[in-house]
Amino acid sequence: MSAHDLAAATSTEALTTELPAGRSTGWWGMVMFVATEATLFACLLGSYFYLRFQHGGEWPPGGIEQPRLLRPLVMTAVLLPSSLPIVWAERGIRRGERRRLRVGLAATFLLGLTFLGLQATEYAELLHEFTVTTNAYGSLFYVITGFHGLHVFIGLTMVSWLLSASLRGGSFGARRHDRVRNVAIYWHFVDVVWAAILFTIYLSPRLW
Amino acid sequence: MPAVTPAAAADGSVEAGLLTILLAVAVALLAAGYGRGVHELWARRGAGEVVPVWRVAAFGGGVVVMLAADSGPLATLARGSFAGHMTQHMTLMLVAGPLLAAGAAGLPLSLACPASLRRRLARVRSAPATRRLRRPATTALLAGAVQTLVLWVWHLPAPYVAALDRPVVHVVEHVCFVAGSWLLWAPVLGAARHRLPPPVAVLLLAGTMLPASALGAALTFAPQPIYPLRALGSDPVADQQLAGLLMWAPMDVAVLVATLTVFLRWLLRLQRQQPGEVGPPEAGRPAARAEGVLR
Amino acid sequence: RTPPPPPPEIRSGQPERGAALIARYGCGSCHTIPGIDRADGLVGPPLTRFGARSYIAGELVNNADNLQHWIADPQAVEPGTAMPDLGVSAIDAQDIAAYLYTLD
Amino acid sequence: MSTTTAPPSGASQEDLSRLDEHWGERPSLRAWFSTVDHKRIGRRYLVTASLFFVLAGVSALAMRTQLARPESNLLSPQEYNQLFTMHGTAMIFLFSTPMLFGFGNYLVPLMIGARDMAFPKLNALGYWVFLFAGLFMWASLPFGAAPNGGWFAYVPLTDDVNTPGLHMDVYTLGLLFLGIATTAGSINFIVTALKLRAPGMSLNRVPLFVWAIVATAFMVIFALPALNLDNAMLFLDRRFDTRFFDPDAAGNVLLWQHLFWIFGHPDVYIIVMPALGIVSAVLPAFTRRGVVGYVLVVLAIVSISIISFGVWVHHMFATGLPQLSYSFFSAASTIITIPSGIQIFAWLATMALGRVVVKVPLLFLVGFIVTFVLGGFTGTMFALTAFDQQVTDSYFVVAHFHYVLIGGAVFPILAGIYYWLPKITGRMYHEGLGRWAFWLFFTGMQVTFFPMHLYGLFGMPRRVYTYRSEPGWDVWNLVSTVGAYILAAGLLLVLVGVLHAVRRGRPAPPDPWGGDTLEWSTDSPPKPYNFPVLPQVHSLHPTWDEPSRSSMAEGATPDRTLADGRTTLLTSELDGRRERAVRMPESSLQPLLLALAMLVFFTAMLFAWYPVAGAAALAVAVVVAVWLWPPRLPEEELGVAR
Amino acid sequence: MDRTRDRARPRRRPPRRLAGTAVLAGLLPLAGCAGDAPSTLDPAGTGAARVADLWWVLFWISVAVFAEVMALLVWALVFRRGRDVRVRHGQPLRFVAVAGAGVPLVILVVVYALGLRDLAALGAGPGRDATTIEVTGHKWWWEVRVPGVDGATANELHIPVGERVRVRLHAADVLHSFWVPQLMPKTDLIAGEVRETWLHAERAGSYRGQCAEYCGTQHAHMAFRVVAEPRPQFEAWLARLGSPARQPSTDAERRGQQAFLQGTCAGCHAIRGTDAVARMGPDLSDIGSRWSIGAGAVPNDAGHLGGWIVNPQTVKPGSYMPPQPVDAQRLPDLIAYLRSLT
Repeated sequence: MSAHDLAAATSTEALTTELPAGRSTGWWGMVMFVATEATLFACLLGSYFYLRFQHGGEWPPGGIEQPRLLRPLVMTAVLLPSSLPIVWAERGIRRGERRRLRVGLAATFLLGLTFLGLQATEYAELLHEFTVTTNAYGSLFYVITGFHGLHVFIGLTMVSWLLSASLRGGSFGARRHDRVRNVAIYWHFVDVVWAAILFTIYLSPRLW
Repeated sequence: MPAVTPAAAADGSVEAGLLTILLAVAVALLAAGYGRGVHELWARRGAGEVVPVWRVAAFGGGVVVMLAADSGPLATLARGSFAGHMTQHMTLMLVAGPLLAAGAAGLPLSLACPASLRRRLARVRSAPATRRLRRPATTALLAGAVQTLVLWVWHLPAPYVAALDRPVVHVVEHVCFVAGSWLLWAPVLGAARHRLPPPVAVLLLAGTMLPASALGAALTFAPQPIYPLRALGSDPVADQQLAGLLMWAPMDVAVLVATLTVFLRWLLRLQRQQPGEVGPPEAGRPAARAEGVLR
Repeated sequence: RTPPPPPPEIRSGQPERGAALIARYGCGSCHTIPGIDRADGLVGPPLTRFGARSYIAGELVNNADNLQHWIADPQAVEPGTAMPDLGVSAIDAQDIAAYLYTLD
Repeated sequence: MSTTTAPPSGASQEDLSRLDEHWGERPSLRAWFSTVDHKRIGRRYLVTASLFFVLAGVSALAMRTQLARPESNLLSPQEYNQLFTMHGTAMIFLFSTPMLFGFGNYLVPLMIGARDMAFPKLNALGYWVFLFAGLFMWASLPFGAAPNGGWFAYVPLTDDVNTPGLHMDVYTLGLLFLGIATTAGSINFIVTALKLRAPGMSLNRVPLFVWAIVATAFMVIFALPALNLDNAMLFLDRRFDTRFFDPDAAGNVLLWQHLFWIFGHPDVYIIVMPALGIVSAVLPAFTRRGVVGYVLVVLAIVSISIISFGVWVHHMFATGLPQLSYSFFSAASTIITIPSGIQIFAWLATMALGRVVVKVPLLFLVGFIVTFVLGGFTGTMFALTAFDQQVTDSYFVVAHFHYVLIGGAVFPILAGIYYWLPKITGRMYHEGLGRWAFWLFFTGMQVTFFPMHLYGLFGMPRRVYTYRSEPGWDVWNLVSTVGAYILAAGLLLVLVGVLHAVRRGRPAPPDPWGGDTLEWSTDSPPKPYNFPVLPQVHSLHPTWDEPSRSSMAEGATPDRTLADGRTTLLTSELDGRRERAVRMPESSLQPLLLALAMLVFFTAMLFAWYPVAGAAALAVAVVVAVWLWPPRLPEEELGVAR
Repeated sequence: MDRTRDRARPRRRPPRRLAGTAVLAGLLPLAGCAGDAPSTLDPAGTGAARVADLWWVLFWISVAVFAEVMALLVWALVFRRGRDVRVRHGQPLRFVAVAGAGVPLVILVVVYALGLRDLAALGAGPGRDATTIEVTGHKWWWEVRVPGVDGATANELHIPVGERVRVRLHAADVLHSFWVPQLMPKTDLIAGEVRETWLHAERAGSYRGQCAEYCGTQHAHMAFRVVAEPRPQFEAWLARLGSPARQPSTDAERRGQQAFLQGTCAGCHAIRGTDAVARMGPDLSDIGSRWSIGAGAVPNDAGHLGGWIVNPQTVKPGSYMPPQPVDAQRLPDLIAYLRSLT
C-alpha cells in the first residue's frame, strides 16, 4: 500500500461516510430484527391454523360470517405497490437525488395511510358483528390484523421520520443513506407479512 | 387418476387419456432435450466434462422417479388413502425435485433449443431485471416463498379435494410440486456457478423447512378429520395423522441432512484454504511472555 | 436415646407416645399444639403452655384426672360442647395428657 | 487497581494518547450512567446476573428447608408456590442467559479483535432493560404478588379466573420486557461476529466460544418470538378478555404449551450452548493444545441449534397427543444427544492428547463433564415416551434438569469466572480457596440432586409444598436439603474467593494461563480501546502463533491503529477481509432514558394506568427518534446532487 | 357381557432387575419394597411393569456409557499431567465421530425401538367393552363416576383385579394429571377435552395416586387411591355407588342429618337419597369409609373430620371449602352422622 493510498483510506471522510463496500452493520441489524419479527408473525399465523385445525367443525366458529374479500383485496392493492415508491426513492438518494427521496417517501406514506384508513373502516363494520372477546376467532382476527396494523403504523412513523429528516436537509445523500435502506427493508417486510395475512385470514377459510 | 403409463388409460375417461398422452409427450420432450444438450456438450468438450456423469444420472433418476410416483404401486396407494397420497407428494418433492435439480439442467436444456430461441433466452438472462432476480438472496427468498406457498395451498382442503376430483387439477398439483422443489433445491445442488453461498443455503433450507413442518404438525395434531371423509382412508383421523407425519418427518430429515452436509463441506473447504490449527509456543517463548503462572 | 420422663403432674404417661397419638387422632385440626406437625387448627382453644392453665374448658380444674376425663369423653363433662367424642381410650388419654403437661 | 501492561505494542506513544483521548472515560456519575464500553457493560451483566442468582438460590434454599421433613410448616403453600416459580423463572431467564450474555459481552469483541460491539448503545440499552426487568419481577415477591404458576405457567391455571391478582401479569409483562434485552443482545452478537472480526479471521478461525454465542443468538432470534407471543396472548386473555386459551370459545389450552415449549426447548440449549462455548474456550489453556475436531464441534453447535427446534413436544408427552407424533418427537429427542456426544468426546480426546494442567478452572470443567453427562443420560431416557410418561412431573425430571443446568451451565460459568477473573479484574484468585469451593460445590451438587432421581422414581411429584411421609421419600429429601446447604457453602466460597481476589489478589500478568485467543494478548484489564493495534489473524489460536502476535507489535500502521477517532474496522462476513473503518458512537444517556421509559410503560401496564402507558410509549418513540436522528453534514460530504 | 381379562400371572422378575436391585442395594434401599409406597419400581400392573423393565435397560446402558466416559476422563487426569507429558497435536476425528456419534447412534436406535414397543403397548388401550370409569379433576379433589350408575364418590376408585379398566379423564377447571405410579404412567387432564387411559392391577391392594400437574395452591394435596379387588367386591362397590346413602340410626345421627340438610353443607355437597344434591364439593354419601379427608390432606377420623368441617382452611389452606358456621352443639352430631355414612 502506498502512502497515498494510506492517506486516502484514513482521511476523515473515508472514515465517517459509508463507502459502498460490503454490508453495513445497520443492514445486518435490520435484517436480523426483521427475521425475529417475521418469526413472531409466523407464530401468530401458526396459532391461527392450530386453533382452526383443533377446533374442527365450522370456521369461523360461533356463527361469524366468512371474511369478505373485496376490501382486503383493495387493501392489498394499496399496500403491496407501496413498496415501489420507497425502492425508487432509495435508488434516487443513492445517486444523491434528494427530490426523489422526498417524493417517494411521501407516496409510500400516503399509500400506507390509505391502508390504515381502509383497515379502520373494516374494523368499524366488523366490530358490530364480532369483537375481540367473542371467541378465539375474533381474538385471532383482531390481534393478527391489529398487530400488523401496528407494524404499518410503526413503518409509517419511520417513513415520516425519514421524510422530516430529509426535509431538514443535510441528512441524506449519496454517501449516507443507511437509514433509508433500513426503513425500506422494514417496509418491504410489512408488505410481505400482509400477503401472508391475506392468505391466512381472508383466503384460507374459503379453501376448506 | 392421471397416470403416465398408457396402461392406466384404461380408466376410460377421455380427459384422462388425453392428459396421459400430453404428459408423456412433455416428459419425453424434457428428457430428450436434456439428452441432446448433454450430447452436444460432451461432443464439444469430451465426455463427462461440463456436466459430470453423476449429474446426468441424477437427472435421469429424477425423471424416472417422477414417472414412478405417478404410476404403479405408488399411484394405487395414493388412491387408497391420504397417507398414500402424501407419500406420493413427498416422493415428488423430496426425491424427484432434488434429483432434477442436481441434474444442472440449465445449460443442457438451453443448448438443446434452436439457435434463435437460444439467443432470445440469452437476452432475457442478461436483462437487468433477471439479473437482479438471479442474485443469491433474491433467488433464495423466491424459491423458499414459492415452495411454502405451493405446499400450503395444495394441502388446504378445497384445492386438495379439487385435485382428487379433477385429473387436470391433479396434474397441475403435481407439476407445481416438482417445479417448486426443483426451484428450491437448484441453488443448493445445482451447478457450481449458480449455487448459493453455503450459509445462505443453510438459512434457506432451515427457513423453508419450518412452515412445511408447521403444516405437518397441524395435520398430525388435529383431533378431527379436516378433509372430507372421502379424501381419507378407512380410519380417517389416523390416516390424517400418518399423512401429517409423512409430510413432517422426511422433510425435516432431508433438510437436516442436506444442511449439515453443505455446512460441513464448506467448513472443511475453508480449513483447507486457510488452515487454523497451531499449538502453543511451548519452548523458546519470548522472555517477556514467560512470566505466566503456567510454565 | 431414652424417651423423656413423664411430667410431674402425671405419674405414668408417656409423652412421646402422646405426641404420636395427638397426630393420629387429629386433635391438630382443631387446636394449635406446639411440637406437633401441622397442628395449627383454629377451631378450639390453642393448647400452648397447657401445663400452666388453671381450668380445662372453663369448667374443670386443670389436673391430670380431669384432663384425662375430658379428653376421653368431653360430651360427658360438658354436654353440648363443640369438642366431639373421639373415642380416645383411657390409656391413650393418659399419654395425651402427659404430652400436654410437657407444654409449659 | 494496579495492572500490568502487555508486551510493548507497536503503537507509538502519541497514538496511545490519542486513543486514550477518544476512548477513555473520565470517572464521573454521568459517565457511569452513560457508558457504552462493552467491558463495563459485560461486567455489569455478570454482577447483576449473579445477584439474581443469589436471590433465586436463596429461594431454593428456603424451598429445600421446607421440604426437609414431611408435613413441614415453614412456608405456606402460597409462599412456596411463589418461591419455586420465581426460583425457576429467575434461574432460567434472569441468571443463566444474562450471565452468559455477560461473558459474551465482555469477551466477544476481545476474542475477535474488535474495539467494541457493533451497536454499543444498543448494548447499553440491553443491560439497562435486563436490570429493570429483573427488578420488576423480583419486586413483586415482597408484596406477595410474585408469579405463582410455575416457570412455564400453564393455562388455564394462570388465567384471570384461576389466578386473580397481579401474579401472572408480573410474569407476562416481566418476560416481555426482558425479551427486549435478550433480542437486542442477540442481534448485537450476530452483527458483531459477522462484521467486526479482525482481518484474517475467516469463519474457520473464529473461536468456538464465539461460534457458540452466535448460534445461541440465532436461536434466540427464532425462538423468543414464540414466548413473546404466548405471553402477549396470556396478558390479553387476562386483561382484555380475549379468548385464545378458552376452550369454550374455540380457544385451546394446549396452544400455550406448544408455543411455550417451541421457545422452551431451544431455550435450554440457549442456556447451555454458550456454557459449552466456555468449556471449549477454557480447555485449550489447560491442555496446551486446541480442541480436537474443531470442525466437528462447530457442526455439533450448528446442528443442535437446528434440531432443538424440532423436539418441543417431549415436554408434552403426557398430554395425550396422537401416538404417531410422539414417535416422531421421541426420535428427534434421541437424535439430539449425538451432537452433545460429539462435543463431550471431543473434549475428552483433547484432554487425552494434551498435557493436563490441573487448576481450578479445569476442576470445574471436570465437574461439568461428570455432571452434564449424567444429566444428559436422564434426558435421553425421557426421550422415550413410555418412560417419560411415568416420570414426567416427578422429582426425576427435577433431577435431570438440575444436572444439565448446573452441570451444563453453572459449572462452566464458574470455570469461566476463575479463568477470566485475571483478565477482568487484573488480579489472580487464591488457588486453595478455589479448590475448596470446587469440592464443596461438586459434592453438594451431587448430594442434593442425585437423590432426586430416587424419590422421583419412588413416585414423588414435583411442585408440592409438602408431602406425606412415604417409604423412601423422607430420608432422601433430608439428604437433598443437607446437600443444598453444602452447595450453598461452596458458592459462598466462590463469592469469598472473588472478593478476595479483587481486594487482595496478586496482580495478574496479561496472559497468566498461556491462553490461545486474542483477549490474552492485551492488558489485564484491557484498555478502553482493547487493542492499541488491531491484530491481523493467521490461525485459530492467534495468541499462540508468531505471525498473529507480531502483527500487533510491528504492524502499527495508521490503518491498524485507527487512532484519529473512535473507530473500529469492518471486515467481510465470511472470510474476514478488511472493508473499511467505521466511527463508533460516543457514550450517551439515551439507552438509560429509553430503558426507563420502557420501565414506566410496563409498570403502567401492570397497574392498568393506560394513559401513563400511552405517554410512556410516546416517550419511547421520541427517544428512539432522537437516538437515530442523522447528524447534519455538509451537502458535499453527503453527496447530494444539485 | 364378557370382559377381556388378562390372566393374572405371577410376576416374572427378570434377572437384570434382580441384579440391579442387588447392585443398587446401597443406593436404592427401598427399590423393591412392597407396601404402600407409590414407587414406580414396585409395579403392580402391566403398564407400570413395562416401564420398570424399560428403566432397568436404560439404567444399565447408562452405567456402561458413564463408565466409558469416566474411564477416559480419569485416564487423562491421571496419566496426562506433569512436566514430561508431550502434547500430541493429532486430530483424531475418527475417534470423536465413532465414540461421540457412531456408538451412541447404535445404542439410541436400539433403545428407541424398545421405547417404541412400550409406547405402543401403553397406547393399545383397554379393549372395546372394558369397564369405564369417569374421573373429573377439580381444584383439588377427584370426582369419580361410573357411566350408568347414578352416584359419585371422591378421591377413591375401585377396579377389578386382572382386568383392564378404561378411565376417561375430564378437567373441571385447570390441568391436572392422573398418575398411579404402581399401575400406569400419567395422563394429563386437559380443560375442554377428554383424555383416556387405562388401569390394570395384577394383584389386589390399594395403590396411591397423585395429581402430577401443578394445579395451584393445593396441588400437593390432590391424592387419590385406587383399590384393586376381585370382581365380586367390585360389583358390590358399584352397587353401593348406585344406592342411597345409609339412613341415620341414632338420635345424634338424625340431629346431624338435620344439621347437614338445613345448614350450609347442602349448598355444596350431595348425599344420595336426601335433599342435598349440590355438586360444588365432593359427594359425601360414603364419607365415613373413605381413606382421607381433603384428597389426602389428613386421615379420615372423627377428630380430623371435626376440624375440617369447622375450618378447612387450617387443614388445607386455600381449598374451596370455606369455614363453616356450625353450632357448637350440632358439631358432634354432624360428625357422628358423617362418620355413619359408609
